[in-house]
Amino acid sequence: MSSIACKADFPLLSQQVHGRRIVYLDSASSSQRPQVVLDTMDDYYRTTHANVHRGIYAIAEEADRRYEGARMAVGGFIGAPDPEHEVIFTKNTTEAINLVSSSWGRCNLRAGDAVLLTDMDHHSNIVPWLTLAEERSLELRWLGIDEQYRLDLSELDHQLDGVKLVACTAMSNVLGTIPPFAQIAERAHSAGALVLADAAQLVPHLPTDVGSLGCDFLAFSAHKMLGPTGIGVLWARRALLEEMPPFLGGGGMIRDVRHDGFSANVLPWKFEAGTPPIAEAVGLGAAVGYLESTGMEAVRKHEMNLTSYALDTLSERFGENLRIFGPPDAEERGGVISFAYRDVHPHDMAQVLDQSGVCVRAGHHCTKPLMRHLGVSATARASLYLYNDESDVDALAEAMAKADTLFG
Amino acid sequence: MSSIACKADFPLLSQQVHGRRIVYLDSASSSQRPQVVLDTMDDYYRTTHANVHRGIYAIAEEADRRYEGARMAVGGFIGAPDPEHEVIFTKNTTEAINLVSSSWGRCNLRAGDAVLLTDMDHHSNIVPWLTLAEERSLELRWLGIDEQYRLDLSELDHQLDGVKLVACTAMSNVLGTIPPFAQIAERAHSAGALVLADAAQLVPHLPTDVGSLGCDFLAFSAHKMLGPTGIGVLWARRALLEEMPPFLGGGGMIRDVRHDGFSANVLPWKFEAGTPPIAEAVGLGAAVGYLESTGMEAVRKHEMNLTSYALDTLSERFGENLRIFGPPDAEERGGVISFAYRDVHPHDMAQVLDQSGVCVRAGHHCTKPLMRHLGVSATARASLYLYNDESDVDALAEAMAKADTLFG
Amino acid sequence: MTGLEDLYREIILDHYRSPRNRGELPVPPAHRVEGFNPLCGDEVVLYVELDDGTLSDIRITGQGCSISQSSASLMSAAVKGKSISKVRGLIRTFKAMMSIHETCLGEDSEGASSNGASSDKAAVDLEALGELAALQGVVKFPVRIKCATLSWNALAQSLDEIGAG
Amino acid sequence: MTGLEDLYREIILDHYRSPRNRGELPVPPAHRVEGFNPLCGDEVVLYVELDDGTLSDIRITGQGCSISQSSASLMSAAVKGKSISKVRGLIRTFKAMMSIHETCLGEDSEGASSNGASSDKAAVDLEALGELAALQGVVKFPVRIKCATLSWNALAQSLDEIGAG
Ligand SMILES: Cc1ncc(COP(=O)(O)O)c(C=O)c1O
Ligand SMILES: Cc1ncc(COP(=O)(O)O)c(C=O)c1O
Repeated sequence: MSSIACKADFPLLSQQVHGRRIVYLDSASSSQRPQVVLDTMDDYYRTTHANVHRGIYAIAEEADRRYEGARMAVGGFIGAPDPEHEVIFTKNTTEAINLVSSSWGRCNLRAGDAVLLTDMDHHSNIVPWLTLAEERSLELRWLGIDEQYRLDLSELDHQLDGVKLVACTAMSNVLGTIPPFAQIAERAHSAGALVLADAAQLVPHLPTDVGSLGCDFLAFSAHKMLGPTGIGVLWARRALLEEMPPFLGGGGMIRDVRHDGFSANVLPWKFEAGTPPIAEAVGLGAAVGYLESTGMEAVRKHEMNLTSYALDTLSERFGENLRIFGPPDAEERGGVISFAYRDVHPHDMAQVLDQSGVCVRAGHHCTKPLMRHLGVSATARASLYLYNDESDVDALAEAMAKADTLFG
Repeated sequence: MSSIACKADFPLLSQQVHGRRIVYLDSASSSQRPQVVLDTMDDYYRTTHANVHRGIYAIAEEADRRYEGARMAVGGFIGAPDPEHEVIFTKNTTEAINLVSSSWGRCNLRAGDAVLLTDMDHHSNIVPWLTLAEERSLELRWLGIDEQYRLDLSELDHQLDGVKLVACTAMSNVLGTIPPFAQIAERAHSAGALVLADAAQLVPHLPTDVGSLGCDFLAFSAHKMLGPTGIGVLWARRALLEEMPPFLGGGGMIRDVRHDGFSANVLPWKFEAGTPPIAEAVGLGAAVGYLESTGMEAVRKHEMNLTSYALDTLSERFGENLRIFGPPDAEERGGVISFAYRDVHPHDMAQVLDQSGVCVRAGHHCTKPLMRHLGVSATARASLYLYNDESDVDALAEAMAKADTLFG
Repeated sequence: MTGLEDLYREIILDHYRSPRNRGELPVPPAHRVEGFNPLCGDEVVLYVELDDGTLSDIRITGQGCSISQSSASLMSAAVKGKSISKVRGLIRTFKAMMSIHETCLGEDSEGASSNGASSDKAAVDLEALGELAALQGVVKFPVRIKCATLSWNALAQSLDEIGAG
Repeated sequence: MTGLEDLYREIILDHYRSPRNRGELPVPPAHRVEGFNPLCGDEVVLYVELDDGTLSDIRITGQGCSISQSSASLMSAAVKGKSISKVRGLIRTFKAMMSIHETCLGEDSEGASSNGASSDKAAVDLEALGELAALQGVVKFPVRIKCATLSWNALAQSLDEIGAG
């Protein structure tokens, strides 16, 4: 089991840090890009760039073709039944969720309605609902977490009573937990609620099919799946999007504008105000191509194996000194490994690891409610992707051991 | 007077279209990028990429440094007194204006308050105000246009009565008109109104200083000023930003999140929810560097000269057959030349020009109220930038003449 | 300029300069429908009158490029006085001729895909189209296809709204 | 591991493990202020009591990394019992020692720039800082500077709020 993607495809991974090979273990925060993604964007800017949707000259038509082509590719990647209308390009996952809370939420949620969130969600899937709850006097409910770091679904049907929307992570960016999303969605639908999947961590790492997930909205970001910064995606069922009012107003999203009002454009452009992230969409298309040619089943399998290896290696080596926050079984989780080591604060741990060229994130990972649940203010988090292999995990273990020297 | 920027710096400009050298005259829609911008972004992805604001390892610190460095560079470019807090990265001009309408507007505008717009504004500076006006029962007023295609300010003081905000383009993307912004801002302030400058066309083409403009908010996009797609800028006076509630909610913009509410981060991050367009900010920084090393005074002078040359050349050659929509004096306008030629529809004109490799935009240019004022449904628009020269204008004239053959 | 002559055929320019069936009809009995291309601002307004299974009258107003306006004019001449089923057939045939690239340009392709237009393509009967075949050159200019189909989509919508055939 | 020993000096780890002046004070008479680093979640809560121009007592709670917590502890030991003007001077000196890079990291630099800290830099009097000089190594790790200054900014804010000297 070595990395399934050639590390040499990723220019950054051949960097040196403090005189050592970089060991990049922070892909849950943002991934690196393969050469082909950089080349594709570069090529776009060199040969094709023009604004989309309005041009009658050759490169503008080609820009349109590449931009809309990326939409189709992204739609195909997540099994969207109608990608042409249902895939909306946003600036990131966060904006995609804000689009839903602002457009769908303001239209469909009334005082007293409930929204069900979870204690393991990312701030990006919490704050928009806190804001709307305050504005519209909604009730927010929270799914808890059991001792195995899984969502506690024991009271789900009860908690669903009166709920209009379940907004839930499809994979935790701290615990790695992959909730049984399809089951949650089914029960939510039976209770008359719609379901939003925060798939920022799912889409990059597991084969994703909106149909089998059973969600009504799905949000994710390119920068976590080998694509560029500056672009994210909202997928939603077409019938919902058709009914939703526009989110941002401006060029491209209108059909007509008069002194006394405007009418909105058709899907998907109704939700894409202003010049969109064109080169970024093209880059995301290339990232999707790279992932598809590797095969998402293979990505998942590799990460599951590597996660098992990491959990075993670390537990064996550090025993009681190490606490891992997340399900023990790799089948139930992604390759996100949050941990506490002795009394070394996570920031100090990250600093120590950095000296060995090992990049991990330390902090609350934008999940303060989860931190409170875990009773910590921060964790150190190593996260794996298709370009990582055992040598990276070994390097992590080696580097962690050095904390002992410093912190006695 | 040749182009002041070496065309060879811009890879796209050496493309061939239909077997001819490309003549790119659509920079008002989106500009091309110099090699140094592409190289800088590429280098960023190859050597530095990591998520910002939270990392304790070397490349994450460097990513932070480059991202925040871009903020300072952009702030310097527009004369921001406090760039560190006042420059907000958005996804484009459109989002920047929506941020203002949504955050400042919802907080500060009450039923019956008036907002003053203009008949030459872009949909991106109209639709957000139409939406808010509808939501909050605001009154919208409109500055008209005189026969010289200038803003009609004869009734300004009267029209300002009861106005809380003037939202006005700093340079028209259709007429090229550069309104006397400082004067408008002064009179607006005397009347107790704040002033928003849609500077999407100003910042790329003229030396810009928020102090001398006298605006309170300023919005622009990187892709029109040699930078990448996927990023725009909102500048606003710090005191205003401090008082404004957050716009989008999510990671990065919070100080704390609890089950029952959240508190917002400090400036500028309060307004930057989710992973920002990091590589794009770095690219924008490089674009600003390129423009600064050319010198914005030189850019303006070059474009003024070239605009005069174009107006003269086209009028001489096509006489009565040509109607140009915009001020005749290059001092009062930028290098955006909208025109109608005989009874050839603008789309047909653009199609004809394309065959000669000449790229112009045809359509309503996201200014339907202006089109109504002009009594047309569309114009053809050639727009100039620092990389254009007389040969481009000559190629335009040559290609236009070919319409005669086809349309008899 | 190879290709452009293909787009701007004599007959197209003729219909652009002298549009047939220009004007309005009283509503009702006529049915009014608007076609609109938000990207470029082209618009057509159709007034359609049916009489006993026949499209008895049609008038058109609007504005736009030579392709959208001549296509509307050519269409009006082709459908006037025809039976609804013939009109439906003509719409199908015309859209089949135009269907290349249409979807990837993001035009609402409902029509094209649900009535199986693309599979019809091989079978496009140019003769049945008569003068309309002059618009064939448009398919080489994918961006202009939406111009050519604007009035046709509006007509299909009109028939749907009336509930005809 | 060159450099890291500079950051994690003995005395820092000692203050991290055994923080001085840990706890709370009744409010009032004490003044309570929170310092918070939203990026990493570190927090300190200060309880400050003034008595006749002297910082008579200080207690600290909170959580965070070795740098933020030891800096708070070292600070508490350094300022307790000192006159307000001495405390103000110490804050200035400490922030001057830390001022390198602080602004470009986006920390609110109000304090640093308005009291002219950067120009003071050459003149940082390490001796006056005593044990606090152990935190000097932090400047080599720009990201950690905000950890070190967290409690100091909170203390400055506290004095401002009380309106002391
Ligand atoms: C004057 C003006 N305002 C606003 C915009 C919108 O900019 P963007 O599409 O980058 O949001 C444009 C460009 O299209 C413009 O020319
Ligand atoms: C589960 C989850 N949701 C949402 C986000 C937010 O993504 P972005 O910052 O790209 O908007 C992230 C990543 O930080 C995440 O891990």
